[in-house]
Amino acid sequence: MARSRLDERAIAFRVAKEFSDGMVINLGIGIPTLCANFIPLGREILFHSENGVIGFGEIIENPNLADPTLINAGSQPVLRRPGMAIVDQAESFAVIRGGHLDLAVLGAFQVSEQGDLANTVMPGKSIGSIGGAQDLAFCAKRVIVAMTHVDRDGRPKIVRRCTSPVTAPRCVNLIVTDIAVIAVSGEGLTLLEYAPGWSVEEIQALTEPHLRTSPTLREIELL
Amino acid sequence: MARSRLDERAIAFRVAKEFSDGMVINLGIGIPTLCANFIPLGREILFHSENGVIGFGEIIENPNLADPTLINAGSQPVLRRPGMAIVDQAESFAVIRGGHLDLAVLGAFQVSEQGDLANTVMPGKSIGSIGGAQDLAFCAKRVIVAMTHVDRDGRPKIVRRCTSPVTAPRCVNLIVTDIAVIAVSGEGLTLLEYAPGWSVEEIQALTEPHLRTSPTLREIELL
Amino acid sequence: MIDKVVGSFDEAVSDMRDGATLLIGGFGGFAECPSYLIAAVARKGVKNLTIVANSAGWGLEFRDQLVARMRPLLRYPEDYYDQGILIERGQVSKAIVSFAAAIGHVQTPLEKKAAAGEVEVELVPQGTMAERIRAAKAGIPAFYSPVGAGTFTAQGKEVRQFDGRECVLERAIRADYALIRAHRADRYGNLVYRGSTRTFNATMAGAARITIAEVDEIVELGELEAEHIVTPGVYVQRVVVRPSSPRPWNVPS
Amino acid sequence: MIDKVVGSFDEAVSDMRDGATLLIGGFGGFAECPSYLIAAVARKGVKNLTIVANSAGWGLEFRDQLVARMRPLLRYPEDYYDQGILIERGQVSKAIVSFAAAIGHVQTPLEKKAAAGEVEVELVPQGTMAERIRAAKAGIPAFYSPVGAGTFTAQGKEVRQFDGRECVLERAIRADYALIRAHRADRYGNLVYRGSTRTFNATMAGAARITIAEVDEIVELGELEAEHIVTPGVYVQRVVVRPSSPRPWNVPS
Repeated sequence: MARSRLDERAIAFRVAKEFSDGMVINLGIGIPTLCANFIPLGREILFHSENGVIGFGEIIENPNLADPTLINAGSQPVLRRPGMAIVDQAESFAVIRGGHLDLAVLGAFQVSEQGDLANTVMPGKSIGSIGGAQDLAFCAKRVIVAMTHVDRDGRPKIVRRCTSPVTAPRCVNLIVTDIAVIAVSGEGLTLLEYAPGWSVEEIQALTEPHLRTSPTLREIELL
Repeated sequence: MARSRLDERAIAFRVAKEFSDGMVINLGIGIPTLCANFIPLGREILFHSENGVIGFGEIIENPNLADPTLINAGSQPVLRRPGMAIVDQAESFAVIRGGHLDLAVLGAFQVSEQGDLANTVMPGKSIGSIGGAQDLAFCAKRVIVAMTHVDRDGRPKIVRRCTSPVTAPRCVNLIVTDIAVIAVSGEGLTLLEYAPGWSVEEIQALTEPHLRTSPTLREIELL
Repeated sequence: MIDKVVGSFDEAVSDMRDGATLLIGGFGGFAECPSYLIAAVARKGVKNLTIVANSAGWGLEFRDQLVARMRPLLRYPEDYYDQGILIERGQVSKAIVSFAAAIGHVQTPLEKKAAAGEVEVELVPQGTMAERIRAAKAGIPAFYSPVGAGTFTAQGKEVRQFDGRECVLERAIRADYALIRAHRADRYGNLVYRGSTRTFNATMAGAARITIAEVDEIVELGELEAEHIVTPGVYVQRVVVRPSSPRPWNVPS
Repeated sequence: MIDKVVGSFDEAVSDMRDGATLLIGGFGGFAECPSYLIAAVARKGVKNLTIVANSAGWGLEFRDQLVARMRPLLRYPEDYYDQGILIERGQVSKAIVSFAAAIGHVQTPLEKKAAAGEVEVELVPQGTMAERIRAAKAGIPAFYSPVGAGTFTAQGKEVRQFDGRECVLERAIRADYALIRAHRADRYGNLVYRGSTRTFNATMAGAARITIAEVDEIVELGELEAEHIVTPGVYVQRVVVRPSSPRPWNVPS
């Protein structure tokens, strides 16, 4: 059987299966943002945006319909939604830092086997950007990383120790990539699911630290 | 000439002469509350109440007209007033503690010659009440004490050192009593004004620390 | 579906245990006091509580005196009960308050119990209390404040200079429950308040593991405008509606 | 009479001196950026500024690229200028920001000036920045926060354990001016904001000696409902109304 890699939408689809009814969730820029399109049926999710919008609606793709006074943290215009609330920046981060955020879905440059996350300072830049990444990674109740399994040069992004600056130590709970779903715990990494056609050995070959396999190891379900 | 003591309303009237246009002022319970009735003509004052009301209107004396959802920190119902703003308790004290309050007018048991204020723990009570007194005394830009010059037993309330627990050290700028107006500075106390018929010596006799007299010493004007 | 509305006050506090720490909203007026939630805690009879509130309350014993004293200004409703009833009934072992004692010769329930050595009292400046509660909500474990430095309220507290000013280290007040009162709520737990009832109610929302809001009315999702919501629902776990006609404190509701 | 409305943007910043620290509101979108106030500071030409803002901005050089990049989502107005123009023009000696660098190969004005050693950069987590600004407004000189502990953003900062968690000591960011943008104001300086434009604008109000609000509209006193006011006027010293038709940044206004 041919190996296939999940595309960005499929990764987002898989991540969104982790969304429980009633969760308050912050989605990072990139693949995480796509998760909003795949909320499992019958579950009501509140999306939180760093700039102070809680419970916003869909991204508006047509500039003629966009309201510049209602954007998410990625500067995308969004729809108003019943039950939405607006707060200022300090209150928005009181939500994050006070432990009121159930889940943050973030992109990453690297994740270590201890769950250290590196996703802030841009490689190749002398000064970086950090935004709300540290607040989210340190304080969300749960952190899921959504990313490609290897970088553009084919090097593993799941590593023994991060070589990029660490955003937050031991913060990642789950990694969803284009080829695997991996749980992170105090004992290390556990392979939970694999993309269609991939063997444990093939995934291990693209992953620096040792992967234990879950007793319930299975193919990623995309439906 | 017969000596006369200012009554509570006259003390409040004198205090209110200190109100400049545009000031944000917190009035304590008792004589200070009365000051709101004597705002000098043409000056616009915003009254702040600890419970989070800024710029409220007059006290409503008729329970049939009172709205229990709009009261001041002394539990008195007040009128809505154009430009009034409501904030929560933390923000209300951010206003005080962040130095945004121009003036606090407070009652006192004792004031020392250094401007130490004692106005919190009730004499004769084993546990006390403090309310917002410390926040106001420590953080208002200016503190005026409005009180009787002596206590019920005739003992001076302006003392060398407070014997009651100190609310805040070196915080009082001006003392207005029923017989005198006294400025407090790093160098001590200066008698600025006296009630009709009172001599400097008579006031000094009821005041523990030494009073210097202002070069512009004059009778308190009540008009 | 998110629906934080709970059917009764007794249900809202049903998981409360002995030894819990409660933030109790309001400032001093009756219209901002979560009376029905307090009554439900009284009925439940949990003991050894730590209560955190602006005032220690009047309880049942002085309720009538208070109502009489306030009559020239405000008419108190029959169903006003404050945190004093929890103290009177021996359910409280510690009180963190800014108003512990009453003015004059009346003794509040807390004064009596404290004199008898039955309740420990921590007297906190009102603004420091508000800020310590906000700190808990915002994930700040501790902060420095000039208020109280060098006075009796700072006894035993760490002191440090900032910008030449002596400051006291203050710790966040974390609680198990926040019992608050609001005007309108939707099923997400978004809240708005009328006038001066916002006070400690809004400050306490989110500063506890479980925030329970006692409200006048539930409205449809979307009726509260996003810009007008004061407490976002993320801070609120349960919402209960006050009965349309007053009920005595000891009748289940 | 209290009337905080000032006649022009140039007048609003007329007392600004070299070396001032400026809080600049907004998050990243154009509708929340105090563009006319920034333009007035650019025209005034004050130097050696410390600016505190979520993002370092794009300046004039990358304005068109940004506008093109955003075109599929939002139409940027002609009169959008951000704090990047102050950096480009050499008016800034230090920038405290959470977004210093642009994604990809574009270099922001700050990246260029920092590489040339002309501007010092302090990179601060967004929430820490918001909290440090709020602390200044609320009279808190310093607080502890777990965010960043053990990482590059905490380098050189004091660390202390609270409840078993390592925390960093963070200092309030006090400023001389806060330049913010709001929707409506009254003559007391009470402010309301539309949608997501509240963000850092409301947080910064009151955190500086002088807060200046750039607004769409002035309304009569009383038109803003007490319960809907987000920034009470006590935090605002000056209010200026945006022109009805767009003006280039270098034309006095």
